[in-house]
Amino acid sequence: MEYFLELFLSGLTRGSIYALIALGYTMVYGIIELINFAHGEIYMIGAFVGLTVAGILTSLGFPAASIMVMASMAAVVYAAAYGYTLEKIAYRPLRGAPRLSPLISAIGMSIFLQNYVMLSQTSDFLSFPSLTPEFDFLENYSSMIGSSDFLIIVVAGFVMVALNLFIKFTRMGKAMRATAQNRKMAMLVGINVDQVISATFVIGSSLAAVGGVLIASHIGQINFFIGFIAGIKAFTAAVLGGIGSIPGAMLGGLILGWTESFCTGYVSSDYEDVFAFALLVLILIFRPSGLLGKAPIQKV
Amino acid sequence: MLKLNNVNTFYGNIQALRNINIEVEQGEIITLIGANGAGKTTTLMTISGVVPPRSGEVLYNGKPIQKLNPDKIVKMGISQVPEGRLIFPDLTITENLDMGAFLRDDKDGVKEDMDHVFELFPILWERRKQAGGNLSGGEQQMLAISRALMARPKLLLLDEPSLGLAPLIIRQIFEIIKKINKESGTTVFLVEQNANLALKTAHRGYVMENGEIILSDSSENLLANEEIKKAYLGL
Amino acid sequence: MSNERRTVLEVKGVCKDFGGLRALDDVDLDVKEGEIVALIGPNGAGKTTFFNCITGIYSPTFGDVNIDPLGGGFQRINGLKTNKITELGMARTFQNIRLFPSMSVIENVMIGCHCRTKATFLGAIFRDPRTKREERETILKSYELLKELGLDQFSDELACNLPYGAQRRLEIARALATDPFLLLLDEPAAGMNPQETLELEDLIVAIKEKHNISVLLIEHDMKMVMSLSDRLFVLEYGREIAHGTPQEVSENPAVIKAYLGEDLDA
Amino acid sequence: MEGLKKSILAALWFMFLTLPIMGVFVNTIDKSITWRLDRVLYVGVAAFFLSFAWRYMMNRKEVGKKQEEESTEEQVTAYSKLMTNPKFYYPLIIAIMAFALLFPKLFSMYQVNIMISALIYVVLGLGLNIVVGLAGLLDLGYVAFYAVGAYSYALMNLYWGVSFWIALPVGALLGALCGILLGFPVLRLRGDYLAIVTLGFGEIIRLVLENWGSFTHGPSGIANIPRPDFFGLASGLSNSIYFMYYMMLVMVLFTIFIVNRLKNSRIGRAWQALREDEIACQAMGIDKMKTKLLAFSLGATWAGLVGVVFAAKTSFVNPASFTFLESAIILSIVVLGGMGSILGVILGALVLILLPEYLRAFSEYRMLVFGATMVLVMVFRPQGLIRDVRKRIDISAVRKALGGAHE
Amino acid sequence: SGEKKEESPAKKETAEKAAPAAETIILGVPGAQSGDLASYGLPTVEAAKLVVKAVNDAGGINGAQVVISTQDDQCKPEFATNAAFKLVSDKATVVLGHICSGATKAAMPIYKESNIVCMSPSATNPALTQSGDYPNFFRTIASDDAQAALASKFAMEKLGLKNIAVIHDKGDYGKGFAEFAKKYIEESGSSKVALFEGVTPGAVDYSAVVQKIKASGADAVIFGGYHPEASKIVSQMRKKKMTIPFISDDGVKAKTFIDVAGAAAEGVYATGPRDITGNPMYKVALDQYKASNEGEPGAFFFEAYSAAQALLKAIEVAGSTDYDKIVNALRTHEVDTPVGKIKFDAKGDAIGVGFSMYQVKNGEYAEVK
Ligand SMILES: Nc1ncnc2c1ncn2[C@@H]1O[C@H](COP(=O)(O)OP(=O)(O)OP(=O)(O)O)[C@@H](O)[C@H]1O
Ligand SMILES: Nc1ncnc2c1ncn2[C@@H]1O[C@H](COP(=O)(O)OP(=O)(O)OP(=O)(O)O)[C@@H](O)[C@H]1O
Ligand SMILES: [Mg+2]
Ligand SMILES: [Mg+2]
Repeated sequence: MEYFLELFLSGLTRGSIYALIALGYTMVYGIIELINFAHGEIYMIGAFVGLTVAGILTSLGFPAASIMVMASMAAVVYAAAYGYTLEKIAYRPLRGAPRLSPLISAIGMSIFLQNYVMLSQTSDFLSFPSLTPEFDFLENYSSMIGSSDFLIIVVAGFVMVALNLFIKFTRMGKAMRATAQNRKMAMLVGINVDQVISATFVIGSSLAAVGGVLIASHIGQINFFIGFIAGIKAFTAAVLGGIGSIPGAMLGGLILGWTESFCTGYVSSDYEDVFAFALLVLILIFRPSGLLGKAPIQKV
Repeated sequence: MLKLNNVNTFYGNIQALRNINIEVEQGEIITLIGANGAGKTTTLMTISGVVPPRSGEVLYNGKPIQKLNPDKIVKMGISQVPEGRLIFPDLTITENLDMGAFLRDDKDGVKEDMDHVFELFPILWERRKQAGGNLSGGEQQMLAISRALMARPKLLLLDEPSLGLAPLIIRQIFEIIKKINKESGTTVFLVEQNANLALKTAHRGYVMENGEIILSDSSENLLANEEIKKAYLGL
Repeated sequence: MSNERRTVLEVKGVCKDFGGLRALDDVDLDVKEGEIVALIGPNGAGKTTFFNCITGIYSPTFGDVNIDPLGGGFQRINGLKTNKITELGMARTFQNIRLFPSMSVIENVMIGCHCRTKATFLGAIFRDPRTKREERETILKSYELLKELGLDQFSDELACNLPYGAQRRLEIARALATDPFLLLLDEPAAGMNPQETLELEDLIVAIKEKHNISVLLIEHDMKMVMSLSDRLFVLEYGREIAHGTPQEVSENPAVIKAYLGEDLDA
Repeated sequence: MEGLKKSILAALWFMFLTLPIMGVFVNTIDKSITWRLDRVLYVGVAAFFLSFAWRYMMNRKEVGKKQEEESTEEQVTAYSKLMTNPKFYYPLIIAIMAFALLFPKLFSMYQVNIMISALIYVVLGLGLNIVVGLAGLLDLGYVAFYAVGAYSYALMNLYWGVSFWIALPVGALLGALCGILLGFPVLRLRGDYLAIVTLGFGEIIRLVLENWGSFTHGPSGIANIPRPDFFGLASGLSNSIYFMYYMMLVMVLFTIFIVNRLKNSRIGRAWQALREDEIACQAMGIDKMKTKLLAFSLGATWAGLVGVVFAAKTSFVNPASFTFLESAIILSIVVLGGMGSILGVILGALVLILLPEYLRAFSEYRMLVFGATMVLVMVFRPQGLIRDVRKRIDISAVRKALGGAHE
Repeated sequence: SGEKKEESPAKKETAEKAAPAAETIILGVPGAQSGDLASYGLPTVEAAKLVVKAVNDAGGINGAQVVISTQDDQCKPEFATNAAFKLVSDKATVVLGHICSGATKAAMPIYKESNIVCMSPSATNPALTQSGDYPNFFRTIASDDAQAALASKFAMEKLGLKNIAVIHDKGDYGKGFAEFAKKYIEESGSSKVALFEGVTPGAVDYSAVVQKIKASGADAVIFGGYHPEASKIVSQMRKKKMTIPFISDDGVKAKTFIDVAGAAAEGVYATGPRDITGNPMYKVALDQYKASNEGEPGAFFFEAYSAAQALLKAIEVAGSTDYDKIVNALRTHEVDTPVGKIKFDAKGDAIGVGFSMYQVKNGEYAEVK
């Protein structure tokens, strides 16, 4: 039972991470139907900015907790700026182009950004300081859950709820939903579509950056390639939950995390990814629009 | 109130509008009729800023608006019921209507208008929780009209509002058009295939052919015009 | 007047539920050989849903859909796939035009011929004489159909560049290419002006005669319906409230109340 | 003036963006911080000038779009004339063929070798083009079928000593079989859901190859796979390379021939229609599943086929060759070249495969330039390098032919 | 046509490099220089540059200047063959590479045909030297089985462990090492393998596998793979208060590992080339590196440095670029390198390069005597 619980918690951590990154995929996909392959790279850049800022602040002697906050904030700002620029350079000129062209542009951007960071920083792994404070109340459970796991789960949960409320109840959220469904009509009810798309990229990227800093601090290292694998997994999670759906991204992330962790625990980690993808295939066969996704309405 | 000066609009190299001059006075109902592909929809899209003109001016209350983004134009009080209805398919009827009032801040007013719209089209009330995409063609058309009304426009552009509607409803819609024109002073720019009814509703009419305005006159005169009768009224 | 004619489509007690909404409720309808039957009713009455149910896009919750294309007895087609039903000889057009927008006009019609031709991919690769001949015949047949509907001057144009009215006619041509015994038209005159509607009326009659088919028609243009159809069925809220000749139906008080309104000159 | 302001803003913006990545290097272990602000300054200067170029190109693209549309008619006719009039295209084809035939004589073995790679990718691109370009099914795991082909030769050779020439059809067949097996359950999915499932499938195949060590030799791969022999003609490294070059040339021609015929056939039309509107397609009597499955498995067949060639060419296979990035590159070939266009796909393959090779001069900047090129090509030529031109149907010719046949 | 235009720049490049081949010696350096494995290939490039610079500054080899031709292969077999053909076409004299065993295996036949000697600083797959298929292959690093033998023996005999979890990263290198370790443990009869599992490199979290190790009741972990995974696993083990020994391979015996794993690295064992820090050449290499770079040298830097030295020295000794003479020189003549005084045996493994066991103590690897 304890073993089960341990695996459950480890899956929860993993799943929360996937979910955080998956949100960006899901939002962007929802609004411009683009699989933004460069999203993983934004997450990676967020982590790098976090590292840089944390490094500078550490050398200036700031306390750990405040470093965590400030590094995250800087990461968020920069990831948002990168996301915004990315959209403007690589996707906006492709509005109205054939559906797959932005996808290729995204793949190109992903390759570019990876190499940009590799060349600017280093190809090697860099140590990322552990910025999470030790929570005393977790002392007794340390074999099951660490402070950073706890922080990841809490932040992911909080972000998810906040985002859901944002989409449901704010004007921008409303505009996003409208733009996602019919861009032309969104214009005709007075929505500035360009602004909405930019905002989507900015928000999605910021969330990825939060994920980036949390994870980097959790596992203690980063390099230029971390975005790729996390990105693919997160994307899988987004699809699993029903791409375009925000609770779906959360659910998909968690299910993916648990699948991997239980597969590792009870079968073998050799095949954890095989299980994860097989699960994806299975779920999509029975629910072709993902767990919480809705089939697009096509009135004949 | 609205004035199109020598407007030329293109789709790529296809010229859809040629030197269009149209004038709409405050409080008027005018109609634009013409065969399929004449350029009526393009005219409305040009006014709304979705397909900006390559040359010429669109003046709204004397201000040029041809370079503004659609959202700015909507903000100035110009709403459109577009061709093809363009319902937000995953949103419910209520949410679709709410989107119509996107730029409005007065919650109570919106609520009031929504009740009013439901009164006009009771079937929408019955289906209010249904996704817009699942509605029948006619229901969608009613929804599109209602959504435009939710913005409380000063100028209402209607693109073939009677399309796909049952005879009873068509008459009702034209009554509504007259009513909002009279009661709230909304100016109406009506594009319609059902020329007969359109001319009976409107004060003045323009006739369009191949992207050009070939005739403009008062409705009575147009209705009496033999050419028009033959070409558009099917008599 | 047509009692001896054979029934080609017979629908009995069809119901269709969408969640809690019963869009069709126990609808009976039949079409006889060579007839033009119209289906009318207020918006949201379930007319399009009815089409979808008999063409396999939805499967009816209850009820039977039977067809008898050749006079050899009825065959039940509930739940068959759409393409199977088309192969059996029912072809339709769509209320919201669904052409293949970036294919040329003639290619659109050639797609209609698909289910009446046989070339496999091996044939396509080796281009044996039979495949070649079939391909040529397909082209010719499609071209003839275009001519019939007055679209031949557009044959190389992309379908999306056609004026609205022409697109509607193209849908009819494409449907005819499947060699149907029954043609289902969903609001063919929508978006046409009265003059164009008149021309369409003549066209439908001509097609019916030439191809020796029956037509089932949904339309809100009463003038057209009245002058074109042999019989009418009227739906309201998914239920059939009347059927009969145009004359009978137009005098039916229930129909006037639900659908037509007092005067008829709309 | 306006432009100047914009460029200055762009320069500042990019300096801001690159500051923490290029401008600082922190080492959290020995707590050292290295500032490299000069690099940020260079970025600013570069951004300043490039933003002028960018705007200029953007304007040209806008204007170009208008002009292109204005001249499409002529261009298309000129192009289609070129492609349909034997007087024009025969000499062109002969010239290209002559060049292709003489290629090994003109260039070094390295050039021939990478040209073989390029030709392999031409075939892969054309194969994927059936799936993506013609049938509109987004397949992100195409490399799986390629792996199936490569491993089928490697393993059959390893365990049973099966020769290349037997493995070639078997690999193709196994590819097709996998295509059908995967296609059955997943082709019901729409659009991008299909994409992710195929991506998953690609990963599954790779992971199985990696983990099933006892059978596939796992990550260490299978070495010493023999190159094809052809009656002793292709012995020795250089001969076998030349032989493979010509073999690939034949295979490319064969593929072009088949894809071209499929494209302009009843099946090809059905694929295109399916791509545009599935519901209408079914209402026209087209069996959606069967038609899609055909496209999917045909694409897989080609991947299986060249997979065998690949194994023979590298003489070594391991799972590292079959990652998602590979699928992405093949897809890029199709889209960047111009979806559906055969010529475009060929050009796309040559560009994307030869480019990184010729970019070796940039050494570590190579992939950076490669990624940027992909983005720029898409931004400035969203339709791909060569736009697909559909064959016009000439009715009078058909009528004549048919009339002749009938009489 | 378009093809022709693309040919020209490359041709020019070839011509430029090929022309002075008579007087210059071309040292090919192929390996992963971009992509996810770049961090294993780039230090080799750096090492080659330093050695070549030193040699050229000292007047070259027998008067001939040495130039480097780096070729990226991303550790992928097909790029490796392309790189190999490129080097053959460019008339490379000797080759320092490739980095990954798979890529090396793919490329070797091409060098073999062209009589080019290759020396890898990092390809540890046993078959490369032991199969006899690659007579022109040499390496300055010992093969996986030697390492695995050392690691498993150490665990069983020195530490007296009975129940060992063997974990690997599913990669060519790591899995090879782990499989040998498993084999030796099982053959010993006294100890047993508690768990044999691969982890996915680059995964965001390894706590599940750590839990599994814990649940298996293992009294030690032998890990085959590289430092990023090792540091993640070991950190999570320590976070979960698992203090059992962690024994790993040369991929982990890097300064970066200690930097990244921090406190968790304390006490970790790793096999590595026999302690070389005392070698005079080691200091020289390190100083050269520090003079032009930030931080510490990366993976396989010293092996690469040694290989470059050995190759160039062999040419010098041979007095020619003839294949047989170079091979002969490599086998007979000892060279002083950072990894020690080495020459090569008939199979291509370096004699004098062996492994010792190291343990992290106070943030440094110290040899376990
Ligand atoms: N997006 C487009 N791209 C290219 N051409 C277009 C586009 N939209 C419309 N056109 C062309 O512009 C002309 C005018 O079209 P428009 O839709 O304005 O006509 P309309 O008068 O509204 O016709 P209808 O009665 O069919 O609605 C037509 O010839 C049409 O083919
Ligand atoms: N897929 C669906 N899910 C839920 N409700 C649906 C669906 N399709 C249709 N409906 C509902 O069923 C009713 C009948 O729709 P249908 O499209 O058949 O109407 P119709 O008679 O064709 O009307 P119109 O003349 O306006 O086209 C409508 O109220 C519609 O909202
Ligand atoms: Mg219109
Ligand atoms: Mg309908």
